Amino acid sequence: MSTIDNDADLRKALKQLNHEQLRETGADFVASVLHLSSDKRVAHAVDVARNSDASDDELLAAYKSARVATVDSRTRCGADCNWEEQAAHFVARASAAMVAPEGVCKAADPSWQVVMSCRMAQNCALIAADDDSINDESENQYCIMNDYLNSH
Amino acid sequence: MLINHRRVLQFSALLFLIIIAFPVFAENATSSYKPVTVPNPATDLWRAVNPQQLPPAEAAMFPGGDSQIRGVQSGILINQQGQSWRYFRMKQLLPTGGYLLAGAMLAVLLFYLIRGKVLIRDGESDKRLERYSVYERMIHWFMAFIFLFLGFSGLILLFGRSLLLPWMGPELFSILASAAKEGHNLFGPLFLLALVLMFLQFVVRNIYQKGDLTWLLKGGGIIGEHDVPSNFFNMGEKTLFWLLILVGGLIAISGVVLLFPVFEQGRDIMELSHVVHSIAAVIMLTVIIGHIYIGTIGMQGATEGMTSGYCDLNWAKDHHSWWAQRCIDEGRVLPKQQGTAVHHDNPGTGEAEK
Amino acid sequence: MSEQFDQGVAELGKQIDAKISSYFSSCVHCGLCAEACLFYTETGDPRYTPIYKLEPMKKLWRQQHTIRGKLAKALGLSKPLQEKDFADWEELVYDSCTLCGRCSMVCPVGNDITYMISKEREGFSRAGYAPEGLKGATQRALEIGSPMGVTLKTVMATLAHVEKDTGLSVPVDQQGADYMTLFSSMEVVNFPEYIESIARIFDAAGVSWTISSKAFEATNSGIQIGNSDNAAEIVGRVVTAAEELGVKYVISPECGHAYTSIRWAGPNLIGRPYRFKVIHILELLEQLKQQGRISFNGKTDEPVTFHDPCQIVRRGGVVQPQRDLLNGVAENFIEMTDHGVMNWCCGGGGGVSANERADELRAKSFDRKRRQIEETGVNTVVTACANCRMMLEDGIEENEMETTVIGLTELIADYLVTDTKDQPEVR
Amino acid sequence: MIAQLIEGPLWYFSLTVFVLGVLWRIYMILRAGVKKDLAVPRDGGGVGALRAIFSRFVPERTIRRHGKVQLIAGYMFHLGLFALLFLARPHVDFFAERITGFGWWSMPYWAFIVAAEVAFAGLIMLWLYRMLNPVTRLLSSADDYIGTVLVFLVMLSGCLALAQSVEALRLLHLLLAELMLIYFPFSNLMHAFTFAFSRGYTGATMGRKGIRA
Repeated sequence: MSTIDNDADLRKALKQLNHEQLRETGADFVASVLHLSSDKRVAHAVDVARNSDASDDELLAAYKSARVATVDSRTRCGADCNWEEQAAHFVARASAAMVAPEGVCKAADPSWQVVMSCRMAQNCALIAADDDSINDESENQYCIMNDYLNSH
Repeated sequence: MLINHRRVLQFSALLFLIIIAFPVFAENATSSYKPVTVPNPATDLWRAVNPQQLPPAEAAMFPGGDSQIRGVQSGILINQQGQSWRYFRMKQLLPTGGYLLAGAMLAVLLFYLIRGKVLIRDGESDKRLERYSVYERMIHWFMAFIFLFLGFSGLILLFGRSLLLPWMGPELFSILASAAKEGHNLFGPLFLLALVLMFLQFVVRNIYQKGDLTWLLKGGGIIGEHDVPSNFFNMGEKTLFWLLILVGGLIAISGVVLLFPVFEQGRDIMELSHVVHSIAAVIMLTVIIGHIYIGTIGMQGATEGMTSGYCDLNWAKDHHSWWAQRCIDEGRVLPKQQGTAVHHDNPGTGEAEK
Repeated sequence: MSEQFDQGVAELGKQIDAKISSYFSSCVHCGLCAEACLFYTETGDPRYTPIYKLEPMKKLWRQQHTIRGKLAKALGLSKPLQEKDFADWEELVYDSCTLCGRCSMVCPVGNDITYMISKEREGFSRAGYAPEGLKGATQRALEIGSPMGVTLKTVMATLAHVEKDTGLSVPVDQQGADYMTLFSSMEVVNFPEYIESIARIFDAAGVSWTISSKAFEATNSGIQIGNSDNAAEIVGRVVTAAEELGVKYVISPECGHAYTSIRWAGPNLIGRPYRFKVIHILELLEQLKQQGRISFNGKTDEPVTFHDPCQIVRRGGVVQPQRDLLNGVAENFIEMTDHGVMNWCCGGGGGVSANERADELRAKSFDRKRRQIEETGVNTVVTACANCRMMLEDGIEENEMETTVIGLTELIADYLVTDTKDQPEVR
Repeated sequence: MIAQLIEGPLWYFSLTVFVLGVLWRIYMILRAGVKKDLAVPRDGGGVGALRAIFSRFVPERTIRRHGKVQLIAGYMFHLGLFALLFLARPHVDFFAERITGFGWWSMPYWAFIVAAEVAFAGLIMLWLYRMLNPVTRLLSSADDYIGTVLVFLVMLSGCLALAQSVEALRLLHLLLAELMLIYFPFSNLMHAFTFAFSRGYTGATMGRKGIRA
């Protein structure tokens, strides 16, 4: 199997996975930026997503509380933006899309939303730290995906 | 002078008619009466212009006169029945009605002195209930406005000559009477409109229910010390409603008959209508005096419902306890402060969202 | 009485033009505007009647523009405006009005009440009676260039992220491009997918576009707080940048009030017409679609409804493009009962969302939108304003509704036909 | 003496106050001026103004549903009032004699009565609504009530003088009408003229933006 090193391949690879597998990879993606969020609801969502025995109800509950965490954490219009909090917001958003039972998350492509939100979270963290380095979360995600595919 | 002048005029007109009509009547008279009797020509004349005086069979022979004016009974020159109507109005209606209305006011005053104001048993609370919507209150006050206007203008027309004329003098009173007559006629149809609007808005809540009779038997809690449970409207209010609809309806219909002489109604119907109109009006006025009393000085917290639209919770418990309980059960108790209920889609008119 | 307050009153007086004078002359206090205002319909509090929010201005108008008022003032029968008048009315003028313009549509005598309130804010803000949130936003917009404190560096970081994800280059300071694109800070902060969508759509359509490093911010807090000097300063930056780059068009982003600010208020604020045209992103997308420069691969079969941002539709005049576009990507588009120019506001426009003090009232007034959405029986709401979107999501969360909100431009980008074959096929 | 005063000097005085006052108020509006709109319009402002002047006679859906009472009562009152004011026989005669020099078609008597009934019902309901609805009660000032009461009294005295048999009532009607003319330019009865300006201004602004309002 060829290794993934660009978004096109990543998308293609994600498309091959079923919903449960997507949840597992999503959990890995979120976990890699989880340190940017201190919200327990987000961490809980990752735990639920990782638990292969989780029932649909549990998933739904985790999704809902992750969504509340998403709304709670974002910057209101016209408010001075705190980029650390904004990073946490994107982690929460990724976690919601990740843990959502099939068909619940209305984003055009929930798995891609997880990918993008994690990158945005990293981006916000870099802005917050006034760090000029390039956001390499996508490379990180290729590795995570490669690891996942290799281990399954 | 003036009176004499008018009599002269009337007499000449009569004479003129007699001369014109005489040959016709004379022929008829000769054929139907015994020749031996020499009738006083004035008798036949009197009969001819006043045929109602005759027994029916003979009246047929005097079918009434003819007139240039085409209209119902325009051929009748003298209306005998008018005399009895006049008697009723001057000798029966005026004194009886007058004493009845004065008596009602006196009774209310006495009642107030004896019973005093009916207070809210536990005093005012800090909670309130929505009792009437803006639209409902508007109909009520529309009716009140029209009723009072018609009531006062009607009373001026009825009692003015006895009570106001001596006091105001003829010049002023003639202006007032003319104005009252035009105003009474003008606002009359609006009473019918108000009646219809009121009926449509309130009829459902005024259908008699179980418990209403008990309320009546216990004197509505006004006479005794203890209030009797009732629904949104109690027996007294329901009865007032139906009196207004039925007696008020009679007033309105008879008023329309009097106001629009275009339905081929004759004098007899007009007279009857006036009798009905005046009797019903006096009854309704008497009832409304009581209504105004109990709605204002007679009872604490009664006016609020019709002004602000909200009533005190304790007032509702005292006087409409079943309704109050239902409101409590349905969570419709509100704090006493600015602002109406949330989710109220149309606070403007209080109409429910369909 | 402070000097600042006097300046505020003087400013308020200056705002009274022929329009406002005729509006006050015509008002017969019928109160029908209340029925159009969601702050009144959802609370039942008569103080939220739109025209009542103008009492201080009306008082001043009467004293300055009517015979009776002048007479009364000369005889000492009417008191001049007090600080208390402003203090008491601040909440009504800022918290309970989103400048949504619905009242202006229903007034029987045709009063543009919203226009009056926005003018009243000029006096209030000058006198210092404005909510802290808006004051801060305006301050940041003037000093940093964005009400949310988004710096050029931040934008560049976000753009780098977008470039990386899309594999497309985002042109910056491209001299002589056709279109100069603006963003709202909200899009940079909360919805970078909007920027990404723009990049992809423009690439697919072959639009010559650029972003200016000197003016990327489209929003205008000066308009919301009601300070025309600040508003002019903020608009001026965009005008200078666009004219320096020599672009033909400036694209206003989805954000509602950004559009009215730059399209309709802007030239009047700077006192001259632009040397470029302003086009709303939805208008442009519709043009591109009509010209066949973009096309869609399929439609979503999910039933959707559309929330009209007031400033785009009722105050901006962009009504049809969003409907044509949405019908292009949605099989089953269901309109809300009151839609288009008579839509109900999300509750957060006109600076209300930036005003924390108004949160409780805003949450309460969202009930109107909740009922509207529920009536359609649809679980997906599409909109075209970052602020509306946030407000909708907040309200949906608070009311525990099963509804998702999507930005229209993103939805279009999702269904965009591109030459590269690596586009995702969407559900 | 009083009669002559009402018929003569007071009539001319009140008419002068009315005409000059109304012109002054309109001048005050126009004097305040409107800045030229520099934004590139989508549509013509003139068309928008014209449309709004007429389109606002038709209420918007929200008002049709939630402002029914005021809507119906408002139309009843205004239509009735205009019929009475311009089409009642005595008024047409009065206009012909005192102002225009020519008369025009007047309503038959029955139509006059209908118009009066309709106008009274509408006015009383609007008046009651003003007092009973929390919103209008909050908004209303003494001016609103004075205007309403004056119009009511003018209409009432007019109808009481209907038979035209009592000169005193006709004079009372004229006196009240004169008082109303004097009061008019100082009050928001002015809306009878300025509504066209308001609608026009708003319609023009909206029209330029391409919004039908």
